[in-house]
Amino acid sequence: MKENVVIRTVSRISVPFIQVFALYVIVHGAVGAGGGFQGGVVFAASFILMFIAFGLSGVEKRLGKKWLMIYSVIGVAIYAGIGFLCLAAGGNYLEYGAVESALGVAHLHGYQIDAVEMGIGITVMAVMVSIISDMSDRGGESP
Amino acid sequence: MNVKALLAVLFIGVVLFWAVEDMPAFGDPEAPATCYTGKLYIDLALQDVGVENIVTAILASYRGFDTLGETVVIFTAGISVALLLRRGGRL
Amino acid sequence: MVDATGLLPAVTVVTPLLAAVMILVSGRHENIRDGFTVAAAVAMLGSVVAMLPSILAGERIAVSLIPLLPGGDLALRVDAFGMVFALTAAVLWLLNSFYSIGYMRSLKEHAQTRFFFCLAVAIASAIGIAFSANLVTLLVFYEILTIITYPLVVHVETPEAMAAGRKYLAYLLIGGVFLLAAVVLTYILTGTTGFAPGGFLAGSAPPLTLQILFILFMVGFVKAAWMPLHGWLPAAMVAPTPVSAFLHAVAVVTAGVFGIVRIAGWVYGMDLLASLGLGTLLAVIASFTIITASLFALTEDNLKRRLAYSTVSQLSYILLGVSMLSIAGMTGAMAHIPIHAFLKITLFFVAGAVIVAAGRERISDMKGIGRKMPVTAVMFSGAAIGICGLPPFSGLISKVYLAFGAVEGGVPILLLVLVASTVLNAAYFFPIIHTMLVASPDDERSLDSVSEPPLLMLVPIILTTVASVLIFFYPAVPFMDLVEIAIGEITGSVIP
Amino acid sequence: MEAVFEVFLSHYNYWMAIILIMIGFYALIAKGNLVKKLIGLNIFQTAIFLFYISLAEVEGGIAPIYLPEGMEAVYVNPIPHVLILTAIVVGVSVTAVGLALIVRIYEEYGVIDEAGLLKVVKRR
Amino acid sequence: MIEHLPVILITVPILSALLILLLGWHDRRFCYPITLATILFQFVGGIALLIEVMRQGTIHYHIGGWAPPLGIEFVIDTFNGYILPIILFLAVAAAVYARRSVENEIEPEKIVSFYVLFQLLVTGLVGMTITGDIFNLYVFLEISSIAAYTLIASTRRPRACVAALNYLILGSIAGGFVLLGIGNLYVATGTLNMADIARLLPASYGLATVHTAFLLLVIGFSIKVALFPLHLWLPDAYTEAPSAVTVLISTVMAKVSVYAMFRVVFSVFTTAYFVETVPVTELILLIAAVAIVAGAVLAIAQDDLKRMLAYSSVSQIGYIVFALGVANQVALEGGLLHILGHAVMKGCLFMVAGVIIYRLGTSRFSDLKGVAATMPVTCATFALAGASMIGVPPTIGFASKYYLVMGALEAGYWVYAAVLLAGSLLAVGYIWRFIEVAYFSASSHHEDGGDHCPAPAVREAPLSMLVPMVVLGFLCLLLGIFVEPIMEIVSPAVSLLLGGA
Repeated sequence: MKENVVIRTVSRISVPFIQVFALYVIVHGAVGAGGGFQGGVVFAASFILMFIAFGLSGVEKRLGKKWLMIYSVIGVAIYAGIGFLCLAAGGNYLEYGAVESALGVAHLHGYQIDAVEMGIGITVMAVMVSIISDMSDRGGESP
Repeated sequence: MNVKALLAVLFIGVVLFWAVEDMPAFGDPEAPATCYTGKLYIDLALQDVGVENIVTAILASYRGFDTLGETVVIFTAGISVALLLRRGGRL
Repeated sequence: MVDATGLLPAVTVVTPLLAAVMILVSGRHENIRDGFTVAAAVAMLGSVVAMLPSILAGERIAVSLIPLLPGGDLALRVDAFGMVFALTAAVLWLLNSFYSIGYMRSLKEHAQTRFFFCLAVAIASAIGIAFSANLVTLLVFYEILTIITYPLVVHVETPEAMAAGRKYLAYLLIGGVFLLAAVVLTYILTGTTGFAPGGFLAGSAPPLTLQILFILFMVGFVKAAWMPLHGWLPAAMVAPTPVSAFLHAVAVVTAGVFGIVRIAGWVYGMDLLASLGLGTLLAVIASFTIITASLFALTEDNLKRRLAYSTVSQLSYILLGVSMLSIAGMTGAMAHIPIHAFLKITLFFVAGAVIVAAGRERISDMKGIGRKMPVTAVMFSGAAIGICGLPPFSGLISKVYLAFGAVEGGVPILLLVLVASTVLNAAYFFPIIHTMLVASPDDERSLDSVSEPPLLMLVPIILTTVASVLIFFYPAVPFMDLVEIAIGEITGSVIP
Repeated sequence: MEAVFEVFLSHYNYWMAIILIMIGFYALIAKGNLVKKLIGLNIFQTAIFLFYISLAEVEGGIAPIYLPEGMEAVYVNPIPHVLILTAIVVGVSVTAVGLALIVRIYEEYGVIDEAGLLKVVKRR
Repeated sequence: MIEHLPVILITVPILSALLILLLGWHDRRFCYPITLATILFQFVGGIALLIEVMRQGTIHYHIGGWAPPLGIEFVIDTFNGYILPIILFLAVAAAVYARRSVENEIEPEKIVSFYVLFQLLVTGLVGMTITGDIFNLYVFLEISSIAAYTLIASTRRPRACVAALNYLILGSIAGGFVLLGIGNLYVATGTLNMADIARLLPASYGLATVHTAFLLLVIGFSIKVALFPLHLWLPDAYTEAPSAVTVLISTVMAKVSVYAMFRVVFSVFTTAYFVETVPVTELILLIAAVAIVAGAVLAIAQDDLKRMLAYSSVSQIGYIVFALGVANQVALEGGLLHILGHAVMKGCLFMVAGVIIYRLGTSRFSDLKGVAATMPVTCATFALAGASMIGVPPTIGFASKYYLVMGALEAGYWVYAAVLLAGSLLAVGYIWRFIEVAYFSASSHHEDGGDHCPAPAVREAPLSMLVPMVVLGFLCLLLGIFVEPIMEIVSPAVSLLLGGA
C-alpha cells in the first residue's frame, strides 16, 4: 500500500478531525455520552489509521516508543495522583469533596473528574498504540 | 476432545438456563438491581457528584477505584505486550 | 534444688541435640567430633542418674516446655517406668559411642559425621519418648526417631540398602500415621492425652471403639516388631552394626514396646484391657510372634539377621507379660526391657566385632573363630545363655516373673509358650556357640589374620556382659526398684 | 406451554446471551487453532457483557444522563454500564496479551494450532 | 495516616510501578531496589494492619468517602488480616530471591518490565485480599492474572509461552465464570458489596439464580486455585516459569486465590447457605480427597523436581479445600494454618528447585545424583521443608495435618480422615524421591571414580538466594513448634468465617 495516494490523503486530512473528536469525547464525558476510554480508543484509532496509511515508521516519527511509555505512565499517574490529592486534602482516597472544602472552591468535582477522564484517555491511547506497534513490529515474521 | 468440550458447554448452558427462570423479566422496573442501588445512584448522583452523566459519576466517583484498577489493567497489558514482543530497546 | 531437678528432663533431651549440632559443625576434625559424642553421652548419663534418687523416692519430675497442639503441650514427665527405659538407653549409649567410634574408624566408613549426627538425634528422641508426659509428645519424638534413623539404615547406600531403607520407612511411617489417628481419636474421646496411672479411657466410649482404638495403637507401635508387622527389622540389618546394636536392639524397638506398655498401663489400665478382652488378643499376637520368630531365627545363617529374629521374639516376651494383665506379668514385662537390652546389645556388639576383626557375617564361616578371639566368643556365649534365660544371667529374672504372671493371670497355657521359646532359643544359639568355640575351622590358615577387636570395641562388650551378670545378682539396683514403683503406680499394689 | 412461551418472551435477552456464551465457550475449548480460541474467548466475554447490559434495561428507560431541570424521565440502571466498561477493558487487555503470546509461539514453532504444537513441543 | 493505610497499600505500589518503569528506562539498576523497597513497605503495612485489627476489630475504609452499597470499601478483618502479612512476607522472600535468578533467567532488556509486572502482580493480589467489594475483587483478580500470564512467559524458554497461553485461556474462563457469578448475585440482590450481599441473600436462597451464582463462582475460583480436575494449567505454568515467578505464584497467588474462594463461600454465601440450604460439603470433600490422592500420585510419577513440586501443590490445595468441606471450627483452623504452612514450605521447596536450576541448569532427578555433597545447605533445607510437607512433627505441616484430621474425626468423616493421612504418606513418596537422589545416590559415582559431585564446578548458590530459602526452611520448623501464637489469630478468624460475614 506504499503507493496508495488516496488512503494517504484521506487519512492525512481526517486524522486531525478524529483526534479533535476524541478530545471532545473525553471532556464531554462529564455532561453527556462519552468518557476516557471511548475518547482514548478513538484517539488511538487516529494513530492506527496513520499507521495503516504511512506504515509504522510514520507513526514512530510522531509518537516514539519512549513517549508512548511516558504517556501511559502519565495517565495512570494523573489518576492515582488525584486520589492522593484528595488524601492530602484530608479526605479519603478519591474523595473529591475534600479538595473542594480544603480549597474553599465550589464545583471542583467536575474538573477533577475531567482530569481523571483525561488520565484514563491518555493511558488508553498510549497503550493501544504501543500494543499495535509492538504487534506489527513482529507479527509477520516466521521462523 | 470435542465431545468433552460439548459436554462442558452443555453443562454450563444448563446451569445458566436453570438460572433464567428466576431472573427478573427483561426491562422489569421491579428488579432488585433496578430499584435498590440503581435507584439510589439515579437519585443521588446529581447532588452528590454534580455531573449530568450518571455513568461517569459512578465510574469516576462512586466506583472510582474500579476505574483506577482498570486503568492499571490496561497499563499492565501494555507492559506485558512490550515484555513479550519487544526485542532490544531499553525496555 | 526443685527447679534444678525440674529442668533436668529437658536438659537430658537437649544435651544430645546440642551435641548433634556441634558434631555437624566440627565434622571436619574426627577427634573433636567424636569427643562431642562421648561428652554428650557422659553428660546425659549424668543428668539421668541425677534424677534417679528422687524417682526412687517415688517422686515425679514434670516440666511443660511449650504449648504445642490441642490435646498436649510438648511436656516431659519423668516417672519410674520412663526412668527404666531412659537409664537403659543412657548407659548403653555411652558404651555404644565408644563401640561405634571404634567400629566406624577401623572400617573407615564414609559419611561418619552424618552417622554420628543422626545417632545423637536418635538418642535424644528415644529419651524424649521415655520422658514424654502425653501422647502428643510421644508421637512427636516417635516420628522424629523414625525419620532420623533412616539415614543410619541406608548408611552403606548400596541398592539393597536403599530398598531396605524404603521398607523401613514404609513400615514405620505408616505406623506413625496410625499412631497419629489413635492420638487424635483419644483426644476427641476424652479431651486429654496426658498419661495417667491406671488409665483414663475407661467409660469414655463404647467397647468396640476402644478395641478399634487399641488396634490402631498396636499398629502405631509397629516399632515393637510384632508379627506379622516385623518385616522392617531384619531388613534394617543392612545398617552398620552399631546401629543394629543400639537402635534395633535398644532404642527403636524398645520405644515400640515401651509405647505399648505405656498405653496398657497409663492410657487403658489393666482392668479396662481385661474387660475389653484385649489381653487375649495381645497374648495371641505375642505367642505367635515368639514361636514363629524363633523358628525363622533357626533358618538364618547371617548372624545379624538371626539376632534380629531373636530380637523380634524377645520383644514379644514384653507383650506377653502385658497380655497376662497380672502384676507379676507386668513386672516381668517391664523388667525384660533393660534385661533384654543389655543382653542383646552384647550379642550385636560381638557380631560387629567379628565383622571388624574377621570380616565374617555368616555363622557357617565362623568355625573356630573363638580360638583367635576368645574373649569375644566367651562374652557372646554368656549373653546367649542369658537370653535363653539360664543363670547366672539376668534373663532368668524376667522369665521367672513371666512364669508367675502366667499362673497368676490364670493362663497357664502361656507357660508352654515360655518353655517352647526357651528350647528354641537354645536351639538357635547353642549351634553358634559351638561353631565359635568348639568346631575346628576348615583350614587353619584362614584364621591367621583374625585377632581380638580393638579395645574400644572389646571393653563395651565385656562391660555389658558383666552388667547382665550384676543385674542377676543385684536385680533391685536400680531396675527392679523402679519397676516396683511403676507397678505400684498403675495398680496401687506392690510386687509379691 | 403458554407460560413457558411467556417466560421465553420476557427473558429472551438472557437466552440470547447464554446461547452466545455457549458458542464462545465451545470455540474457546474445542477449537484447535489458537487464534480461533481467542476469538472464542472474545465471543464468550462479549456475551457476558451483553448479559450485564441487558440487566440494566428498564421499561421505557432512557440513557442515564440527566435531562435538563424540570424534565422527568425513567433512567435505565447505570451500574451495569460502569461494570461493563471495566470488563471490556479487561477483555481487551487479555486478548492483547493472548495475541502477543501466540505471536511468540508462532515465531518459535511456526505453528498456531494445538495438535501441531504438541508435535513440535514433543520433538524439541 | 494509619487510617488510610489500606488504600495506600494499593496505590503507592501502583505509583512505584510507574516509577520503576520511568527510572528503569533511564537505568536498569534502579528497578530492583525500588521493587524490594515497595514490597517491604507493603509487608510492614500488612503487619501494621494486622496489629490494628487485633487491637480494635474490623477496619472499614470507604474509598471516595462513599459508604457502601454506593461506594467501594476495603474491609480488613481477622481473616484477611491474617492472610495479608503471610502473602506479603512471601512476596518479600520471593523479591529477595528474585534478583540473582532473574539476572540468570531473563534477558537484560526485559528486566525493567519484569519488575514492573512483578510489582503489579503483588499489588493486584493485595487488592484481592483487602477489598470488600466483589466486583472490585474481579478487577484485581484480572490485574494479577494478566501480570502472571506475562511473567510466566518471560523466560527464554519457548515452552513457557505455551504454558502461559494455556494458563491464559483457563484463567480467562475462570474470570468469565466469576464475572457471570457476580452478575447472577447482582441480579438476585442488586448490590456488589460483599457484606451487603450476605445481608440480602438469605431472602433469595431459594432462587436458582443464587445456586447458579454459587456454582459459577466456585468453579471459577477452583480453576484459579487449580483444584484437581481443573488443575491442567498448573504443572506447565509452575515448571516453565522463571524460578522467582514460580515461587511467587505458587505461594502468594495460589494462597490469595484460596482466600478469595473462602471469602466468597463463607462471607458472601455463609455456612447457612452451603451447609444447610444446599448441602454441598460432602461433594467438596469428595473432590478434595480425590485431589489430595491424585495430585500426590501424579507427583510421584514425575521425573523432574520442579514439575513434581507443581503436582504436589495440586495435592496440598486439596488439604485446604478439604477444610472448606468439613467446615467446622477445628478443621478450618487446620485449613488456615495450612494456608500459611503450605505457602512457607512450598515457597521454600521451589526456591530449592530454583537454586538447583541456577547451578546445574536442570532439575531432572537423573541429573541430581549426590547433589547433597556439593550443595549441602540447599539439600538440608529441602529435607526440612520436605519433612514439613510430609507432616513430620514438630513442623508446621504436622500441626495443620493434626488439626485437619481432628476436625474430620470430630465431624465424623472417618473415611476422609483416612484419605488425608494416606495423602500425607503419599507425600513421603515424592519427597523421598529427591532425598534419595540427593543424599544416597552417591554410590553410582563411587563406581566411576568415586567423587560425589556430578559436576566438580557446582557449589552453593549466591547468598541472596540462599538466605530467603533457609529462612523459610527454618520457619517450617519454628512455626510448627510455636504454633500457639498463630492460633490466637487463626481461631477468631475461623469463628468469624463460621459466624458469617
